[in-house]
Amino acid sequence: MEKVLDLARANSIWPMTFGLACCAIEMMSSAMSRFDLDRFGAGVFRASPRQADLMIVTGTVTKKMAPVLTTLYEQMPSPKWVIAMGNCAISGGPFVFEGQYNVIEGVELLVPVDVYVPGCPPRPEALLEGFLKLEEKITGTRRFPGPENRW
Amino acid sequence: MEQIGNMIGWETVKMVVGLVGVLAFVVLNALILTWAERKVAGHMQRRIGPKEVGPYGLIQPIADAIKLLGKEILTPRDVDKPLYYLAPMIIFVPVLVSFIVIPFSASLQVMDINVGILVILAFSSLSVFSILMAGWGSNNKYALIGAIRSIAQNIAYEIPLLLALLPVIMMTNSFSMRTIAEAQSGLGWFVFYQPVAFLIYFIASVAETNRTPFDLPEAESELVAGYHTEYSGMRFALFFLAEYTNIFIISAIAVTFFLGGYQGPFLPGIVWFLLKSYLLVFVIMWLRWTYPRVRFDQLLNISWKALIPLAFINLLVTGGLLKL
Amino acid sequence: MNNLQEFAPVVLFSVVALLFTLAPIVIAYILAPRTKGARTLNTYECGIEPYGSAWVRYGMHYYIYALIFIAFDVDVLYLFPVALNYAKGEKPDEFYALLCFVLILALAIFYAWGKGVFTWKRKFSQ
Amino acid sequence: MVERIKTELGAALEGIAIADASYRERGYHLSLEVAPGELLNAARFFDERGFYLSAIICVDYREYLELVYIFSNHASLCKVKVSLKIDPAKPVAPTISTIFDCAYWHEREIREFYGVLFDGHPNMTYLFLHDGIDSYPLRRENIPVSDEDKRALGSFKPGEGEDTFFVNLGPQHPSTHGVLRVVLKMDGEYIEEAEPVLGYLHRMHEKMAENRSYQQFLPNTGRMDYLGAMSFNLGYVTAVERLCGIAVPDRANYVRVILTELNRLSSHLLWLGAYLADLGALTPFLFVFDDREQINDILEPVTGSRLTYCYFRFGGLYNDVDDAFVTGTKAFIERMRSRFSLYDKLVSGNVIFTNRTRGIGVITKERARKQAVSGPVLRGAGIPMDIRKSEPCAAYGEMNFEIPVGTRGDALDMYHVRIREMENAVNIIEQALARLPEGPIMTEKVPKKLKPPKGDLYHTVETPRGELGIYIVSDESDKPYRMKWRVPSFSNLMIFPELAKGNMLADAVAILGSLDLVIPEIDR
Repeated sequence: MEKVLDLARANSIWPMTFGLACCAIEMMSSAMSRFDLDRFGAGVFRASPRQADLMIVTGTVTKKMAPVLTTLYEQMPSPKWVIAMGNCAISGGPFVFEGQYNVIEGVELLVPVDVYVPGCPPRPEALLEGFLKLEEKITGTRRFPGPENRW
Repeated sequence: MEQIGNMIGWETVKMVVGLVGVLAFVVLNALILTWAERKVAGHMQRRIGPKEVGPYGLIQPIADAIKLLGKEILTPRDVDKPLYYLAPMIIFVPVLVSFIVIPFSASLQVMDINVGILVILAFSSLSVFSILMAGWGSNNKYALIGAIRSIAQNIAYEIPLLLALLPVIMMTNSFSMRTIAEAQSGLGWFVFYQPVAFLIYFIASVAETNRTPFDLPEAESELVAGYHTEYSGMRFALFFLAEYTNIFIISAIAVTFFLGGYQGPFLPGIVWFLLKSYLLVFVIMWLRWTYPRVRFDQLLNISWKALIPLAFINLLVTGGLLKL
Repeated sequence: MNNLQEFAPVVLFSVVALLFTLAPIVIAYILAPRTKGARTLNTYECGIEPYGSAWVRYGMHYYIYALIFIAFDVDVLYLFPVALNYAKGEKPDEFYALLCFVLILALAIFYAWGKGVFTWKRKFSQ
Repeated sequence: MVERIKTELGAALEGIAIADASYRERGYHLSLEVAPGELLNAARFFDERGFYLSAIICVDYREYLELVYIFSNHASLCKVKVSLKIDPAKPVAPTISTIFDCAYWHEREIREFYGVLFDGHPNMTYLFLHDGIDSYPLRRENIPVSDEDKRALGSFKPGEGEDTFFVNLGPQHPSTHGVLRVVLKMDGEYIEEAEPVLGYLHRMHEKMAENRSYQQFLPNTGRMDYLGAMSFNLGYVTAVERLCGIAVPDRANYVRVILTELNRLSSHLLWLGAYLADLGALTPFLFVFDDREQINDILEPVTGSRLTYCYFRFGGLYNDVDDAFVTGTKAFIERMRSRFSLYDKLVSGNVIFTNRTRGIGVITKERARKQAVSGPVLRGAGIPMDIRKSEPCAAYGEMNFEIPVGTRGDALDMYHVRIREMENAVNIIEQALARLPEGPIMTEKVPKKLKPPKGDLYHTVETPRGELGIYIVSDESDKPYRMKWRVPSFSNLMIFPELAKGNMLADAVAILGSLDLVIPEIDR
């Protein structure tokens, strides 16, 4: 039963419409004509966290944004996942320097992160790979086995 | 005595079979339509849409459904619990009841109630009620605005909807869906006699189902998700299910009233009926992916300034032509 | 008797509809995992704590529409029995009756129109 | 013009020395220093002569704080720097928000970053920073925020009232395009008041500038306005070149124009799609992304990135364009021309669209000046002002294009202005391609460590959203002493509250869209 559920979950990941910064544009790109997230059933962007499965943290999280982000995460119904997209979400990226006063150095300090997608900003292909990794994490099997498994 | 008992028995069997059939159809229809909507949207937007989950992405809606089944249902703290719980249940009643009188073919109908269309119209008001309950019960501001918009919208479009159906009733002298369908044998479809009424009905019914360009109650760019903002998991899915079934129902009514119902050459009645209905459903999807949303005052005024006067004129012309 | 029997499916379908909606919710309660955060059950408002409840006086600028609607809806319902028996009479009397009725109804719209009910003024305070 | 202003100014403000400045090196024509008591007189003087307040900049020189007011003119090129010295121990200055409305926002910003109290300012609450901040971030010394200030500043709180209906639009909201938050006070569908709350993406660019060398700051420019990265890149590079007196070879200048215009095109395209998505039509969004991908296909091999370009270097370019770029761009121009007619059919003629936007969010010329809006919003309001024409950098001076203006100043006009600008961009690219000279792309003598001569510079360029002003103070070290970014979206947003007032919620979304905001740029 759990297996069937997981399979369904992996094939129907609805992300939340939640753009923070530059990476949000690439997130949109990946849902658009050329990359088309909807192929994997993940193209249903829901604006309300109540109906979303996945939060893609697309950009720098500031200290002012942090409580908002955790609230949104908590308001999502479980099971829920988080993708940290871009260097800013992973570690604060280029905005970490001595004397910085406004950036959270990595979103994992706020919410549990399932998949990290590095890049500044990551290409849409990278985000797609992130989705496949998330599916692999949920079901235990990879959708398109990589070249190393194919040969 | 025995005869009556037999009759009730037979009727009951028919009813139960119909019920099971309708339930199966409702679920199947919603699955097909969600898949179709994503596919249609995809192809209109130069992409493919669901593809990887099953052949042509056909298993996609099933995956979505199972996922929603396994999703936590949250009840926010500040909601009005009775209203909040009841809303997604009540929205389902008109959906199911409407199917009783829809004639899928000459013989395939749960029961031909002689006031068939009135049953549908009467029950369809319940869905407004449910949306108001959802919006008010959620204690969420977006939901409230969405719900109130929805009421004003339904109010505005119910009258042209009724007025557009009246000429057909005048021509057939019947409320029975099957009689109306039968009256259009050959190519005597009412759409040829009543093109204006058909257009008014179609516009009004698109508005009644809250579809673009009249999707103000759930306008994403203004109200996040409108009246179902606070609903999660299966409760949200019920709203979704009702919405897609409603699209089919209004198309079915349009087919029965204006497009000759199940009548057509060569193919069996049910095939014609579904073919015509889904064609209309496709047109509604097409509208959604093409047009921007109207503003609230424009929405109300389209109805009050254009559709209602037009419907009145159409009614009078029909009345005059029938009598004079 | 027979008339009421006709509506048995309506009652049955209504009850089944209510029960049918219960089933998936119950299944979901059994299947779904549960989590609770401090703010999970707070009202959603773009991630911000909402200012006050949504249950306050809400300025509905379209209550006039509602008033017209009530008048209209009832009147349009009168037309349904008329329509049902319309073609049965031989004489054109019905048409004249209909004409009068509809014209009076239409008058209400034009009156409201003239009164400016259908124009939405922007409210500029400057 | 400059001479006339100088004599009139001398007559109006007696006893104040007005210095001529070299426009080529400083970016302004006149500079004068006033005492706090005379600031209002000076501001009134510029207001009467139709100037607008381009920016207010605060610089901390340790011994004193200097407030710099840049006044500029839409009609003819004349920029005046007015400076005011205040005591860092007790920083108080008079507000000029009573004369120039846009000063209201600039002064709030300075208050929270420098702690300068503006006398007579109606609202001095935090705009950008979070409540937990305990010092003034841009001060050179660590000045703790006093408890009194903390209470006074605190973040936005709406007024009390039982029956008021407040709605948060954002920070997570589909139509605010990012993390902008607007608190709306509603009366049914109508908006009574709108209050933007910023800073959800404040990434300390100005603070970083003080910690990094000129070269190290280059990548930041692309991350400020991620849609018009090339323009910001161009602005910064040309500003530093102007400060150091570096000449750029011709070919580099032409390539700069081509790439900036391609980027402008893609930025406007995204605006078009997002705007229509705001209005409820989702499909055009995907159509414009299709075009954007074509642009990315051209830019990616040359610049190496898809979004946050960092391609221009001090003295030239990162690498040269090749033949594939030229043919690709030519093919793209052909394709784009056919797309315009498609958008025209799909959008411009759509009844619902025109009815949603006509007469909505009308900006008059006077309000546009007072609020210092710029770019397409300003041109939509009917003022033909384009910095590419008035202060051309790179090879813009040799390009031939007209400036589209609106007649009504509403959202529909801004749509038409942007569409015309896209067509202009295509024309400019074509002209630049036709004249693209051969030659080097980089000047020979650019030192590894740039150390510009002492002085300041206010440099402006036209980005897709409007006037970008970069104010750099150099102290002869390899790091800028102070770098202030006057960003277009910040000024354009500030007209939103007055536009939204009295309109419906759906109109507010249409107005917000017509301003074309990019949030990281506002918050910096």
